[in-house]
Amino acid sequence: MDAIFLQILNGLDKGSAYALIALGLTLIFGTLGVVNFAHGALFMVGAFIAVTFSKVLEISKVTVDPDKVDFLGNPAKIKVPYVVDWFGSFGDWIIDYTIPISLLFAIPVMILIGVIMERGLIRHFYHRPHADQILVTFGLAIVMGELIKLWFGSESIPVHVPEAYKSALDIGVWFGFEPGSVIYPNWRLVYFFFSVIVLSGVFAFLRFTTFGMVVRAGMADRETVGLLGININKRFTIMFGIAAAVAGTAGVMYTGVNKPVFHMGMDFLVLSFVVVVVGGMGSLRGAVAAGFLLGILESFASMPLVKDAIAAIGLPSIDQIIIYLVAVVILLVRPRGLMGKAGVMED
Amino acid sequence: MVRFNDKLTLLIFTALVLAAPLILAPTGAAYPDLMQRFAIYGIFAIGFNILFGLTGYLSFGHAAFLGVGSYAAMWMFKLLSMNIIPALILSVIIAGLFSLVIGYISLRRSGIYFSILTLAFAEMSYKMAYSVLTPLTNGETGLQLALDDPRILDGVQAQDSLPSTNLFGFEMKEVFWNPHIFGYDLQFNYGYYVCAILLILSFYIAMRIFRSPFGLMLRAVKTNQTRLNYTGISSRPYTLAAFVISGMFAGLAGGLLATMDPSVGAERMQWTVGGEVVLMVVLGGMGTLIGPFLGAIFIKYFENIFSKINEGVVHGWFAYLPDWADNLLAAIVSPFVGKGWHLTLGLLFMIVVIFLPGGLVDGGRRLFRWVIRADKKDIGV
Amino acid sequence: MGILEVQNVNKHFGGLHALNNVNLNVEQGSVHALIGPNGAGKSTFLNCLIGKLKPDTGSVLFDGQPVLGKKPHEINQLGVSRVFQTPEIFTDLTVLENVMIPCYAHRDGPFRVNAFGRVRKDKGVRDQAEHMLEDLGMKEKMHAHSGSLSRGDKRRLEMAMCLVQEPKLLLLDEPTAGMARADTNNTIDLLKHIGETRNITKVIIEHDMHVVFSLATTISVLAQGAIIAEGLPDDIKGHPKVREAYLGEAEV
Amino acid sequence: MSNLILNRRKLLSTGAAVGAGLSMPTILTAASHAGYTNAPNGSTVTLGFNVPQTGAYADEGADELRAYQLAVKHLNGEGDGGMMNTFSSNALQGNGILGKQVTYVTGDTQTKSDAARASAQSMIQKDGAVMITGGSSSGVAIAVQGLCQEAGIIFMAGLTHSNDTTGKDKKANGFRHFFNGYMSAAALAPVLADRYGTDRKAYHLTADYTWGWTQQASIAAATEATGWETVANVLTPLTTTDFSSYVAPVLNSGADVLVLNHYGGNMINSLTSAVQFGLRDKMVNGKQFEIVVPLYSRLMAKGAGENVKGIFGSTNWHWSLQDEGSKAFVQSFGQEYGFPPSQAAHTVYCQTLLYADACERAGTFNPCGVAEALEGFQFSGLGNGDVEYRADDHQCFKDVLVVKGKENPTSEFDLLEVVEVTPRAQVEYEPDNEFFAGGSLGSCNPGM
Repeated sequence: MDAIFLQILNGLDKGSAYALIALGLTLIFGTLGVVNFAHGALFMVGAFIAVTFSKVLEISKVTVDPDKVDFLGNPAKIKVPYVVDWFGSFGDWIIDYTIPISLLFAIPVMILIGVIMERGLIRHFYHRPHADQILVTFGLAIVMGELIKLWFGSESIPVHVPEAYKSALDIGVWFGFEPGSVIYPNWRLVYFFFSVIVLSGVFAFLRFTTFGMVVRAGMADRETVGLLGININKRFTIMFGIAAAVAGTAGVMYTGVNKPVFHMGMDFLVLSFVVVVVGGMGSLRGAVAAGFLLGILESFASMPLVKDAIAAIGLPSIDQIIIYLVAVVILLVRPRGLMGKAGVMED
Repeated sequence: MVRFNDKLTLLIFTALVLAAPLILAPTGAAYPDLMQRFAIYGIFAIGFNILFGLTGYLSFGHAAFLGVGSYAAMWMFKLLSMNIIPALILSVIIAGLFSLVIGYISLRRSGIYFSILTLAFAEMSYKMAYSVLTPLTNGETGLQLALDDPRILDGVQAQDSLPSTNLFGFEMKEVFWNPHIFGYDLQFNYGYYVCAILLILSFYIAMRIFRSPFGLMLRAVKTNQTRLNYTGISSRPYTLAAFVISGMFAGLAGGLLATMDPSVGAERMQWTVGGEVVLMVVLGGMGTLIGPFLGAIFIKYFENIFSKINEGVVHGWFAYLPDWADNLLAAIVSPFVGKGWHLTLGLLFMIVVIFLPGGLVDGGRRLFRWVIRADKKDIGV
Repeated sequence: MGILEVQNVNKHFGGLHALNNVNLNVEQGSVHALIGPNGAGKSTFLNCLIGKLKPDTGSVLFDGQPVLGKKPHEINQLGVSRVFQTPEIFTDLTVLENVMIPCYAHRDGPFRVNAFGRVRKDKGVRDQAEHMLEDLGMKEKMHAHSGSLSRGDKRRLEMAMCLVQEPKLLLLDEPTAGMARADTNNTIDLLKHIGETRNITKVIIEHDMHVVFSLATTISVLAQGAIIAEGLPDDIKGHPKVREAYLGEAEV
Repeated sequence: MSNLILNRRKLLSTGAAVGAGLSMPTILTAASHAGYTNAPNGSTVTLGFNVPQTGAYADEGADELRAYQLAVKHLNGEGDGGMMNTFSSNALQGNGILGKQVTYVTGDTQTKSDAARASAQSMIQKDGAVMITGGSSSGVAIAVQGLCQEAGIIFMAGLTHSNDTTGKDKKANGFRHFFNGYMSAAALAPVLADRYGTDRKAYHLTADYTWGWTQQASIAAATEATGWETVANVLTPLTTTDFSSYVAPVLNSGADVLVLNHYGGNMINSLTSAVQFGLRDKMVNGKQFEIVVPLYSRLMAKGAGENVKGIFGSTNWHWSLQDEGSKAFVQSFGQEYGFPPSQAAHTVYCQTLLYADACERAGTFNPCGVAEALEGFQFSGLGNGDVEYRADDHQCFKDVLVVKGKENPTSEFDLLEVVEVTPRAQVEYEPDNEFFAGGSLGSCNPGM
């Protein structure tokens, strides 16, 4: 039981990333009718905002310590980050909380990037075929990934989580398991709750604000809303910014789960697309549900127990293809995904 | 505008392809390996265009057929004979069957659902080939020839070096003529001409399909499937036929890759390779006859020549300038060449999609028209 | 016994009873108009006829054969062609190619890989298509890109595409919807011209009473999913139930 | 990168510019009389450096390229000579190879065997390279090695750790300086038994492809010989980025050691997950839970950050070694680029020198002559103690370093500390060892 509980936690955690990216993809698709293959890149850019911030904090005052030598035998340079030099222990605190503080920067920066992307590129593709949209955003994703690689290199870059969240929590005892049997990393729990908050926030925003109502109406019937004299385009631009911010902040928080690397956007993009398609193009709830569902299935498939069972009946291990396999089955059984609407994206 | 008729087009195409070792010499691309890649990926792209260009169905999964074709050919080399004929036949058949299965399932959906399904199949094939199918594919290392392969038909002569692929004794890699013309060392080898002849044949087949009632139906699928169905045409078998034909072209290309270089890596099945052929077709001009081949040349040239321009070479270009100018220019240029070739490719691709939806062919046409117009102005017409 | 027999067709969408026991008998050679106010179920009915929707109960016989459950292209191959509200044509192709496709469908059936034929040199099919275009007065536009045609010409082209198949039954779904009066009159003339030269049974769904009364030989009135009246045009004009349900408000 | 730009004059003088120009005529090779592929007949000789420049291993490739450029400089008699001064063989004079100035071409393997072979093929056919070297994965190494065998070119493998490279896929024209999975296991197992005891239960997470399998089998065999028990071996897909669902079951499996048979991004992510799950703070079976990463590199350690502290593994070489060769290399590399070299850089530098030296001693570039000179060649002074290129399988045998993530790094490069230098005798094996059986070298192929 504890093993299954653990894998459900893992699944929810993986699902968080899928759901957050898929949500943005669906929002963009639903509002603007654009298939954005560069959305994974936005997630990656978010992660690198955290990297940049941590690098900025590391800018150091260099003093030479004559007693020590470096690897070439020259006098060693001692580096003290300026923030620590200036603010003392408060500086240490800032460095410790790099990731959460990066969020504050990431939100406006990502909205800006999103708006620039929409105004500068995406808007010119509203009336082009979906294939063109896929192709141009695919090109953009390559360019963004390569630019990040040019600047930051191809290796993963560690960004540390706050000291207080480094350890793992014996979460099992809350649910009546033996102490020590279900231990889960603190930061992954933070990440999960973060995603729940963001997801609820977006849903609440769409449901309870006038802005959200107009956007939802626009998703259902763009022309009619346009006829009502509402400047739907402006709202959709903002929507794109919000979707970018959701992906970006997800990326920032993800740096504490896995080390950011330039190709993480592409890694997530394909899976997120599968998630969106399984959920049903244009369905926000479908995207979120499919995200968590696939995350959990993926986790179960990687359990040694399951792997052994599959091997026992003579099949190859399926944990690496489970998501695709499920996607194929669901699409064949439910043509429009779990919650998709008819006629969307079928031309 | 000058209108080429088909015979003339085919004739010019044939002439250019056969003379490629001479024509390409000044570009640095006239060595057998790259020229064969041009021809092979040309076949791949031309076939893919029959699906994507005509019906508009965007498949990200054709890498799987390329890979299957290669594996099939390799197994023929290992088990039967180093003669390329049985290998190529088997690779086309296997790829055809494989694409029939995947196409049958994927084509139950359309639009992006179709794209994602094909992508899913390609990724599954790649991942399986990389790991669990290792006995069949030799996984990470890739399938290669070995000294102890049975090779039922011609295994007897196996010595202590690996045999070469051949066409009834003509070795693919053999350079049969090596003249020096205009200071260039030209290499004519059998392998290229085998690929070239199959390329011309593929081009001819594609041309016939484009002009045929079948091709007309495929174009009709792209513009209005509803109308087509209400006109008494069942669109799915048509798209499936196009899918399988393009899959067979991919299988042929895969088989040829194995004849040129008897080794297959699982990466050949990755969806990014399938994405590459999409780039080729779009860059060249989707739905045009010659575009996909141009796109294939363009991308393979980038991958093999552009990627080798390292910083030393860049500095070599600007060496005549003063130091500061050299450094400045090199700093500007370097990120885009050599290891930055992906970046340049991505940018170019975006530019083409944004400004030249018809690809290079469209660009060429516009340029041509512009020149004609300028000409007319000059003579006051 | 008519060419099209619809018996006891019912269709529900959730709680909505969209078609309520609809019976319809279209006589060979007639022009049968189906009218009714918005939301009466006309489109649903039409979609049931051509295989896009499947009714919950009932049967539809065309030429004595059941068509329910058949796919659109199968129904078309039986001899049913359809003209859409907004013209559905192959906008990327030329006018001539547009007309050749139904010729091929008629000749080769729903699927045939004819990859080595040459469309340009296919004399039989080409002549057939050219004649059709000539008949409808579009021959001079035959090499034009069909996407660039005017709306009226698109309608004409679509009509040509349907007629070239020599259908037994032509379904017209609001063929003059959104047209100016002049275009509407042109379409009426076109349909009259077709009626004079060919003996094709037609079912017209239409809002515009001017069109209906110019063309129809029989009229059925659909309201709230049920046929409330059926008869000759003159009978329908005077029918009190119809006036109440529909005509009074709709006649322009 | 900026370093490269500043050093442009030096770069130019080392002749980097040959080859990949846009309108560069193909090298005139009228070499058929020489009897081997791409015999250099001018005043220069061209080497092909085939490294990953795009994709996940691009940084490692970049470091390899730096080392190659340095090696070319030293061969041509520029710079301080680096390890040429400490190399036991004195055949190299600093005047190029056999009097010919060394030039080079570079290519991008993309860490894909297809792309790597295409790139190598173009170096052979277009640029007239007489030797190919480089790479950052075993799949690529084996694929390119096969190509070089067929083309009649010497292949000096870069970073490749799979047993197969000099095992079942060995080739007469291919040579590996880097160590392998078996040697890692042989070096690590005694140290692990010493530090962690002999009654440990090990849980393996293994990358699901050839390299992962061979390394896992080697480690399991070696640790079981010291008394350990292998409780599970779970294969993880290559493209996994989040290893949480593989790490979580370790918690209650009864294992007290986790062995991560991963490399590169896989290793960084799996180690991160393992540390996040608090494995290292756990007590199992009355013992402290431990994690082992059999193949380490500094670049990976940097990516994994503080998670590597105290974790054991093995490497081929480390810059903190204090022998003369290593010191000379670190000095030379550090002066040039401002940071110490990685083990990949060291291995490819050695390979370049070894090749050049073999040519000098053989008096020819003919692959068969070079191979003969390399086979059974014993040398020292290249940072690995006394080394032998074994004739039977073209594997280099040398001391293996057991390292541990440093607890208190003094600089951003000071991430690993050498725990033990396992002597060569302890990691040596018979050529027909079960992990290396099958396949044969064949005979050297000069091409033509």
